[in-house]
Amino acid sequence: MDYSLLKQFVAVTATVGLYSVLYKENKFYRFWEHVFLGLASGWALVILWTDVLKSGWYEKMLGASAADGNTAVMGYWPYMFLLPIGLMAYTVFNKKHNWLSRIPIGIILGLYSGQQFSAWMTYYGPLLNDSMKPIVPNTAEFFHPATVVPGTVYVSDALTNLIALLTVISVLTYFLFSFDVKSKVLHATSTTGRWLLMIGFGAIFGSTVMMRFTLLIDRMYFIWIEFVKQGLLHMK
Amino acid sequence: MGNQYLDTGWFMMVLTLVMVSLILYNISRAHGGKDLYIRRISGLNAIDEAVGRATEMGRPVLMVPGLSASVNAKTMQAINIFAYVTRVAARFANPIMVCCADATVLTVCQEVIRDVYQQEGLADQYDVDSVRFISDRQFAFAGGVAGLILREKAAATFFLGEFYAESLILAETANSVGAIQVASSTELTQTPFFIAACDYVLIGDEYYAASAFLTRQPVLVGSLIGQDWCKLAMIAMILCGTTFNSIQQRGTTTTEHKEGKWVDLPKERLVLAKDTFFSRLLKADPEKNIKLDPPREKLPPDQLPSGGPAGGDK
Amino acid sequence: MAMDQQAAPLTLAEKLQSLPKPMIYGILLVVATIPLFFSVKLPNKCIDPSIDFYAQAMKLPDGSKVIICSDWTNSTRGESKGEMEALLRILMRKNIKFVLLSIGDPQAPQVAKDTIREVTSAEELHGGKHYKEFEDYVNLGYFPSGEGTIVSINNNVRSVAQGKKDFPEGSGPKDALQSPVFEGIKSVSDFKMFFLVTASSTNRTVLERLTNCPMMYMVSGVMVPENTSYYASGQLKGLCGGVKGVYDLENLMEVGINNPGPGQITSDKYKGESIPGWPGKTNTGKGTAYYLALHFTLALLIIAVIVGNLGMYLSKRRAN
Amino acid sequence: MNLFLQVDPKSFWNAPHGSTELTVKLFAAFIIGIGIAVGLTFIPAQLRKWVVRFVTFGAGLFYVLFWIFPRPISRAPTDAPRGAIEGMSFWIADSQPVIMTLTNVIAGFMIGLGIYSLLRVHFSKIAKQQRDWAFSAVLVISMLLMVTLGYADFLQRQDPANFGLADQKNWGLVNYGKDLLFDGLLQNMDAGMFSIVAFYIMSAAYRAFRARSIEATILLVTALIVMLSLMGVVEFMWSGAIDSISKDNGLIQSFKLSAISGWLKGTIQTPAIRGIDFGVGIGLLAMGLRLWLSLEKTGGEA
Repeated sequence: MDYSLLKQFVAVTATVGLYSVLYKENKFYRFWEHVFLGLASGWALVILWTDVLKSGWYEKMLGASAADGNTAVMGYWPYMFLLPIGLMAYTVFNKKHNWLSRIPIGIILGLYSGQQFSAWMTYYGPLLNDSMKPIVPNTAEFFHPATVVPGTVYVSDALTNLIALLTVISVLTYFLFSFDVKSKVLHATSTTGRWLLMIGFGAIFGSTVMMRFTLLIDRMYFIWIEFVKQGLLHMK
Repeated sequence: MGNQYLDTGWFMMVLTLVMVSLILYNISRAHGGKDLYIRRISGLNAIDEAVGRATEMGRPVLMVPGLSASVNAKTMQAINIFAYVTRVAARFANPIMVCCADATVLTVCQEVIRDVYQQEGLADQYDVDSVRFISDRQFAFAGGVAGLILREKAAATFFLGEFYAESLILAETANSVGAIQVASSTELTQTPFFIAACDYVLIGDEYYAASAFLTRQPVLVGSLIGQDWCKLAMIAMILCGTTFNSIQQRGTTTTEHKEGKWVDLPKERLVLAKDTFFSRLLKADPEKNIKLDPPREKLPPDQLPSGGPAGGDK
Repeated sequence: MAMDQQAAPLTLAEKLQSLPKPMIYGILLVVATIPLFFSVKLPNKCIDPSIDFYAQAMKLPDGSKVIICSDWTNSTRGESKGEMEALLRILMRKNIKFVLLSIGDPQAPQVAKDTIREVTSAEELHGGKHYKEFEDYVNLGYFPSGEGTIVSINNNVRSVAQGKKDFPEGSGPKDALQSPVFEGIKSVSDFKMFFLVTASSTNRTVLERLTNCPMMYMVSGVMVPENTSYYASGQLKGLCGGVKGVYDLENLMEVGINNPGPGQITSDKYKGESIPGWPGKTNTGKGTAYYLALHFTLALLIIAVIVGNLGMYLSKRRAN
Repeated sequence: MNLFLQVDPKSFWNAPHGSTELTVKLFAAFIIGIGIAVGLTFIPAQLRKWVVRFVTFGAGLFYVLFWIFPRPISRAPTDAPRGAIEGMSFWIADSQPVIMTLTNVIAGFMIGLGIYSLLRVHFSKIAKQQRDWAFSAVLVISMLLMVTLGYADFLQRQDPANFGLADQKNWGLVNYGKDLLFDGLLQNMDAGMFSIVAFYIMSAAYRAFRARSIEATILLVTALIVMLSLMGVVEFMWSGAIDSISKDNGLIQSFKLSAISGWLKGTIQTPAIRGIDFGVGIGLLAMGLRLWLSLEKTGGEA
């Protein structure tokens, strides 16, 4: 048995092991689940150094030399301060000093929250703009003709834009929390909002199903075509 | 000075600041002791019921704060809700389990959950292993949590936070052991799956409103009302923009805005969406070749960088 | 469960409403497998986002430079690999050099490189060029801090490649910035397009932060609705979503846009233009292989939903 | 000089690679860091909250400045700033590449906590020989194997002399072992677990997609239309039927499946999602603001 076939065999066994949970929880599944968890955390420890700390911290801290022995990149020693900061998190299991763990968390949360303002701005600007489509037609034609003149708002466009506008607004109204929904208009709008949401969710469901099934089909392709047909039976 | 904002436009910056001040103003208003109204959110009333049922059955309550790569606003919100759930569970002396997918989230959860037990005077009931790290790899995490749900027969499950494809693995597994489920994903694409498989789902913004509803902290209530004002402001802006655009797009134009300047068009044409006033306000057109006048001086030779991340545009 | 329910035999309505799960799963397994053994070319209608994607990619000048941000791994192989293959075929046939990087997963660069190797050797069979690492594409590897990296790309793309090593075939590591791909690149706007092939939330990371380069996304099926919104607002020049998008691209590569002939694909948006395809070359891949099975599984789901509702309707009628 | 500008020129904040100066400074930094951490433990309880607040605010302030402070324009790498304001804007632009790595590095140091929590649970199971302890042993063994082989493989590949390892012909036992564990098992288990979702979609849709209420019916019908439109064959036949009725009538033409589903997506789904998104965006903005200013009590009160 050559190596690639062995690799496929192992992979197929593991896949079947995980699939077995569909029938019921069993020891075979439990075995593969624990292998999976073990490998995953082992791998997390590997890439912690190889992909995060080594290039992002250690090498920058120590700098580098060029081939001729001169310094190519200066060592940046203040990075060393990050180690004690990170280590502070380990006080979390200590009853007395656990508050220190809030300092690294505070830094992470601070860096995150500081970015929210610019993120909001760049993200929502174009979306707001796109929600302001014209709702008054500038021609009497209803449907798009064969050649569309740029800038023309056909009646069907205007209607579509109007529905889209009402959708955005009624959904937004549905998410108003500090208003009493006893008001009839507000109640009607937010009920409509909920119905429109369901259309949105239905459409998401429909398109997601495609992906999930594709992944299953891909697994079946792997097991039956790549492993059984091409690997074991050597058929093209 | 204004030039520096050309890539984003000054208007969105002002708008962001307006939103921020609306929220801050309402927080200070709530601090002033005003009693402010928030409407009911149906999924949240189910929390007490779910924990109560878990107690009756003598089975654990399982909570998952999502799959975020490190603590952020989404996980903090989940943890705030879990603090409430834990409080209820602690009073009933019901076992809990929190499954984390990230070490920083684990740290915060440990801290918060222990605090809750201490505040309730039940510090001896707190089990360090009830808050555990499963894996930071998406599907290993899903497999591990699914295994836990099946073996521990969780009676109530709370999936709140950032969930991706694993949402349905968790929700269907919990459904198969008959758990009562409250769920919300900040990823809208997962919401329909939670709707299909869970008992109560917090949709979209309801998730961010939950902690205000549960705890009634003045800061949170005030902030929630501020958020409502922001949403009203956005509705007003959309309506205003639509009206403006509708009027403007009925006309024609002979000039257009290109790379920060007005240029004449060869022929008069209809106003396009990109020509409208609001479009230029919201999507500022970056001006390419800005000249600096007078030019900058050069750095002295001993301070010259030899390349590398010294940045700035171009 | 109530005991008496088990005692009494189930009526048809009840049976239809409570098919055992293992049975449903078993049927799904069979239905997803059998069509894979048959290769059938199904009729299709290309959607606009795919047509835009193809047209915009084809309009890139031959020999120009682009960035590919590849954020998928084997767990979404079924969709993302097909997308990546289609993208690479288009770029390689147009001799476009690219920078490869990933902000989504440490494993993504390796998976992408394997795909590049497969596609380039398949292309060579048809007289295509052999794409060499470092010469024709440069691999910057994985960047753990996605947000910051995209901000840096937007501000100063060279700073991102600073200090990164690439491994040309058959020799030791070299500085990525010395690669011909970075020749004449001063800022990100010197790249003609930013392609993101993703199955995770990096779509928003990029969308929020990259302003100086046009973008096109290739996303998994689940992300289509969300990204359609960005496509509609013009933030994305084109969008290829899921296996349907891949099947569209494979068809477009075969016949192009607005070219008369069998299986012609027309587009009003590109009226008067004719965008060529590559008939005769290997254009089909995972999209064509999986599309038939997808039909059967989708049909099965629809039938299951109908059966459940039929059962509910029957039992309601009995109750009345 | 800029603390966060890590490249040359030589300043107080950097030192040549491999020099004694660098070693001394690194050592001093570590001692000072630990010293500060120890010193913090003596801070009176009522001040602790303020330390955390201050740190959070400071960290957030950088990105707020990065956003709000004018950016340098047309800047060449050799340019000197033209005044205090531009000096600040240069400083911010130069610091960003360093600041952006902080989260990952700090979070990286914390991963040990996660592993500790995991091992604690499983080692205590093994030690007490509780139910399923053998599986815990499996977990620990696979983790050790992965770590050992992963690092061994990585170190081999680090050596520039080993560039031949890119070709499978030159592999040794370590490389095969790592490939089998990672590529053969871990990656395929990822894909396997992911594809399980397809089964769950099937059962969830079968169980929950019943036309019980108006909402459920709407959800069901939309999902069906979109799914049908994704099936090329159905779509093809449907549009064939529509075309056979009339090729020019705009009204009839818009009943094509792709037209309906496209219209649904464009007119209702996209705006609906956008509506939620606007709300969520504001929620996130408010939460970010509260976190930055440490306005809310984590954990909340009863």
